[in-house]
Amino acid sequence: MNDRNRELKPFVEAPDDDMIICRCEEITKGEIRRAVHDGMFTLTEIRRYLRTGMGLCQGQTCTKLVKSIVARELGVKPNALGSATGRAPMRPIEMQILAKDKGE
Amino acid sequence: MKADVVIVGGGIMGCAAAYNLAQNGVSVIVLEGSENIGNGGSVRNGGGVRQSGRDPRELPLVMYAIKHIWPNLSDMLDTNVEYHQQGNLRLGGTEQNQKILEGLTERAVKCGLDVRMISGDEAREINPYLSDAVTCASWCPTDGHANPLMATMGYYKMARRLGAHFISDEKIVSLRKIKGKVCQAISASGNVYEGDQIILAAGYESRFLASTVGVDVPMQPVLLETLVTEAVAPMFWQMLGTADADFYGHQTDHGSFVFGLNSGLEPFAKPGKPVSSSIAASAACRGIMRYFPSLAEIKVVRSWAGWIDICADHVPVISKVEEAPGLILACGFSGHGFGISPAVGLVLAQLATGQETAVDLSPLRYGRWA
Amino acid sequence: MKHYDMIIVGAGPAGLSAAIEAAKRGMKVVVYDENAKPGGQLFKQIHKFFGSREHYAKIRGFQIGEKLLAEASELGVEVVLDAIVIGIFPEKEVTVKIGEHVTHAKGDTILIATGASENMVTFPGWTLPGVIGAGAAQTMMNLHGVLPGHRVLMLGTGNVGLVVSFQLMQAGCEVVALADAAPRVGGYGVHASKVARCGVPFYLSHTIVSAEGEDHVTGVTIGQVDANWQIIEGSEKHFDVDTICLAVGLSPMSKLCDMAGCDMEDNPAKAGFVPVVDEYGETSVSGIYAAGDVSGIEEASSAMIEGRIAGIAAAVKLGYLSEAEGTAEIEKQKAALGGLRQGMFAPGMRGKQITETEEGIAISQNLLQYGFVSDEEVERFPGVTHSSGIHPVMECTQNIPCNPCQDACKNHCIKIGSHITSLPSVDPEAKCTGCGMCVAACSGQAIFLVREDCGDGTAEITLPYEFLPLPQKGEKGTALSRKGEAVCEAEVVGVRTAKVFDHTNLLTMKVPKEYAMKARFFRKGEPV
Amino acid sequence: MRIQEHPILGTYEKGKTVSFTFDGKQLEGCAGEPIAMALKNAGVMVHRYTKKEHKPRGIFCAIGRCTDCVMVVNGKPNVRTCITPLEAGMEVRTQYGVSAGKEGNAV
Repeated sequence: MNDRNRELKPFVEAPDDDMIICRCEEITKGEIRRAVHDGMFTLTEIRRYLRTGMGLCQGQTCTKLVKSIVARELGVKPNALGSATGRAPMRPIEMQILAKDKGE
Repeated sequence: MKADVVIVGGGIMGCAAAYNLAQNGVSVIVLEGSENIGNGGSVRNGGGVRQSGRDPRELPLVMYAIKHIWPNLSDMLDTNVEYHQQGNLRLGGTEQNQKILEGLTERAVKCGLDVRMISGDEAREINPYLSDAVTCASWCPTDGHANPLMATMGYYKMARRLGAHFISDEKIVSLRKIKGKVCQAISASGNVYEGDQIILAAGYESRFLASTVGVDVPMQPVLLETLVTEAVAPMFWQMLGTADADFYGHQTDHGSFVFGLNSGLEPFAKPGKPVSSSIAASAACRGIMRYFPSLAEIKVVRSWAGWIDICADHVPVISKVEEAPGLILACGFSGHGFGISPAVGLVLAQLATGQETAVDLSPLRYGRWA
Repeated sequence: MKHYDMIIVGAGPAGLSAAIEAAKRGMKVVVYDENAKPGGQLFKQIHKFFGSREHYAKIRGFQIGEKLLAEASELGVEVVLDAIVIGIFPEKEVTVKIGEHVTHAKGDTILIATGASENMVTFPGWTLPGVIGAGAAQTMMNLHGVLPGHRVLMLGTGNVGLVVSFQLMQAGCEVVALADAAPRVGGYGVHASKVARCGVPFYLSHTIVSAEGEDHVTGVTIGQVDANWQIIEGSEKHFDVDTICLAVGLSPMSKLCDMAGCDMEDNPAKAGFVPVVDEYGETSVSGIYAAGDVSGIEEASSAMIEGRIAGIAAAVKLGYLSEAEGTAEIEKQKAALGGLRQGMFAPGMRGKQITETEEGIAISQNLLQYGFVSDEEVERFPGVTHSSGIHPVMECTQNIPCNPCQDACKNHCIKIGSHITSLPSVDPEAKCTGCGMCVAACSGQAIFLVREDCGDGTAEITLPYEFLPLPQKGEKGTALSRKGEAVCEAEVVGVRTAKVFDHTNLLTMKVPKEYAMKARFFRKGEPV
Repeated sequence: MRIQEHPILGTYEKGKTVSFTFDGKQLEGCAGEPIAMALKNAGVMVHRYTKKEHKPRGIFCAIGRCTDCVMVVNGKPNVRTCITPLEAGMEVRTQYGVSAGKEGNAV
């Protein structure tokens, strides 16, 4: 049970809020922190709301960084947050290559 | 825990209803069974905000939403929902396609919708990336698309700001009548949530929950699959569909394309966690490239699947239930709920507070199958 | 659709080892790898590996990769390169992009051996060109022969940071410093020492304040951190660099396991999000295995054994090997794995602070803080003794699973015993002939041959030397201390190279005898 | 920037020298090596400028995962230069946002 009304520490601007965390989508630490205060309590919600980890690299670099920021903001351990789901394709694939695939 | 209204299901319908209720000062609890708000079709769909091609019974809802809510939704929710109203092209390439499209168009015109048949060349004028394989299309200039993730999370964010109480990871397993009135939702862990009204907006799961108070909605789960591409420079803003319904989608503000797929295997997917099939994306790419050869080199970066709740007659149930007072059903959206969701949120709040609804819901009433 | 007994994703140490074991039992095996070269990270590892002989100790990583690949090919394993696994779908169906085509294959078993990805840290300027992962540096210099930069700052003193720093110098870069936010060096002390003695300063409890540059890195500032990881004002140090290398740990690359429907856990002891596996590496999905870094970050040597176990277990599962035979073989592998998981750097020791060795000797604090053992501290370790003639001095001060030095000495001067993590000691009865086999065999480059008094006021020190250009006999230069500081003039009196040394040259230098236990490296050029 | 001789690895096996262009300028590299290596050798550090903040990016992971090194190659944007083999005559361009033109950025 995850009560979305639970009290978080008040949002205080931090000097490194403009630090880029998700390199592909250029999402900053401040944006992630604000999203948590707006109720985005899971990595999946953060990803859906901010697009962290949804760029070309699909979260190869930022997943762990985002996790630690969200965990800190929520006051929980990073490993309590789980992970966003792994999805195909594992690497970007051109449509024309997929299109040739007849299941063989 | 108590509130005026308890909403079971934290998808876009539940969130939108919560937003409308909270805005009117009604206390509301939203219960989501999974970890994430908006975990079902709400965030897995193609983002269409269409009137064309819609069943006349739910057309009033979407027309209301497009006229009164969608254009202002970003401001209302303090979230860019990326709404674009630049028309919907439903593409055809065969005579049979043309017949399908003409049928749909004729039906929509009867309902007062501005939609018409156009030739392949006219379609290419609207969207120069279309191939010669397109020989006809239906064109509805007031249709459009939005970002389902942003709309869902935006409704959630705003409802929460207005005081709606959201609880996720709280799977409701039964509803309960007290003295003839449905007023309790009970979770797997035994927590009891009490409300004057219970809105059931839990997708296909609604069927099992409704049956705990003796109500059944004839629906079945069907898998839908979606893919998203890398971002490219802006090409076009229309919503796209096809007469064959093999794909639908659009380019997002971000530059990526989101396409819903239909490989034909979806009705036979195994129950359980929604899982993509190994060939659906490939089949969709063939369909997309036939009409949009210039997308051939664009890369697919992610695909996903989700369950939709197909109602027996393909339109939702948005209704109070005579034999179960206190219960409000909002399920069976049949894969086209996103476009109407802002209107559904509004009418659900109106139903729950005893107001007259913004549109006539009688065609979507419970028990209409008799 | 193709069909295999076992589909392996990842041709690294775990994947290839599993393929070998499975193919040995008659299984039809395919290995897919997205890279153009097989071997995973092994092909970028140019240092000699630790461990025991059966764990490929003292063989360089890339050579282990070649051996595994040759063995797998001989056994009929199909290794497909440039093969990108798109996904694992129900019923163990794998889709792979090979060249411009997508192929579908089904496996009765699947092994996911996708390895790890690098962790990153953020600081102002971390997205500038010139800030790279340590793996990127390795790829550039060791695979492609391109220098990552001229002047490099390394962040991270784990084994990756230490090993890559050394490799950067071998490739011809200048490493200006190593920094680490942790208060202690994280990797093997011997790896640190070989970097420190080249003159690279270590800044522990330091992190990057910012990277400077408009379009690419032109400098970096580091600063000391307090107990709350905040920079202490006034502690900043600036370096002109063109490259900042990040080596701040690895995370399992386990997305594919998640997609395949395996139960996952976020386990800090395994350094991240990993599939839950049983003792054979089998995940919650029957017939899908995971081995190597993807199921928990460890050394490549452990990954190889995990792979072997999974390969044998799969053979048993599919009836290619009887349960009894399989169990016996797996027990053997488990015992070996147990051996590797001992010592100060064992997975179970993560985060624990160690104060003394298994032998009860206080560990070198200087090593943990500055990357080298102080002249005073080194004397208390059993490998460091004094005698009149030439003798080995083994500056091996931490319990790590490694014993090639013991086998290297034909005269049995060096003793480790049966416990692989014990510190080496010198047998005072045995006679050192100065053959240098131990110097070349030590993966940590921690063994020196010392003649403390040549009778003419000088001493001779033989040290491992893996740089170019190789100094010539008669060349005069400078002797450096363990800290890498110039201590005295030195003359090269011998340079030995031999195939058996495998590119570890033995350089013998003559120094004044009072520096016999102080001088540990030779720098070409102007004497002090 | 090429390592002529390595103390452990000796000399490197490289493909034959070929010409390619970078933003119209003629450069040389070894056929078959990643485009990024040829650029690195030529001293090119900036592969692209980002979409939102227009910040420079270059090689970061060098193994095709981080996608920071993408460029427009033969007209195709988002090509991971660290794993795409160099071919004679390739046209490599700095990527701005998601395309080769500074003006062509998505919203």
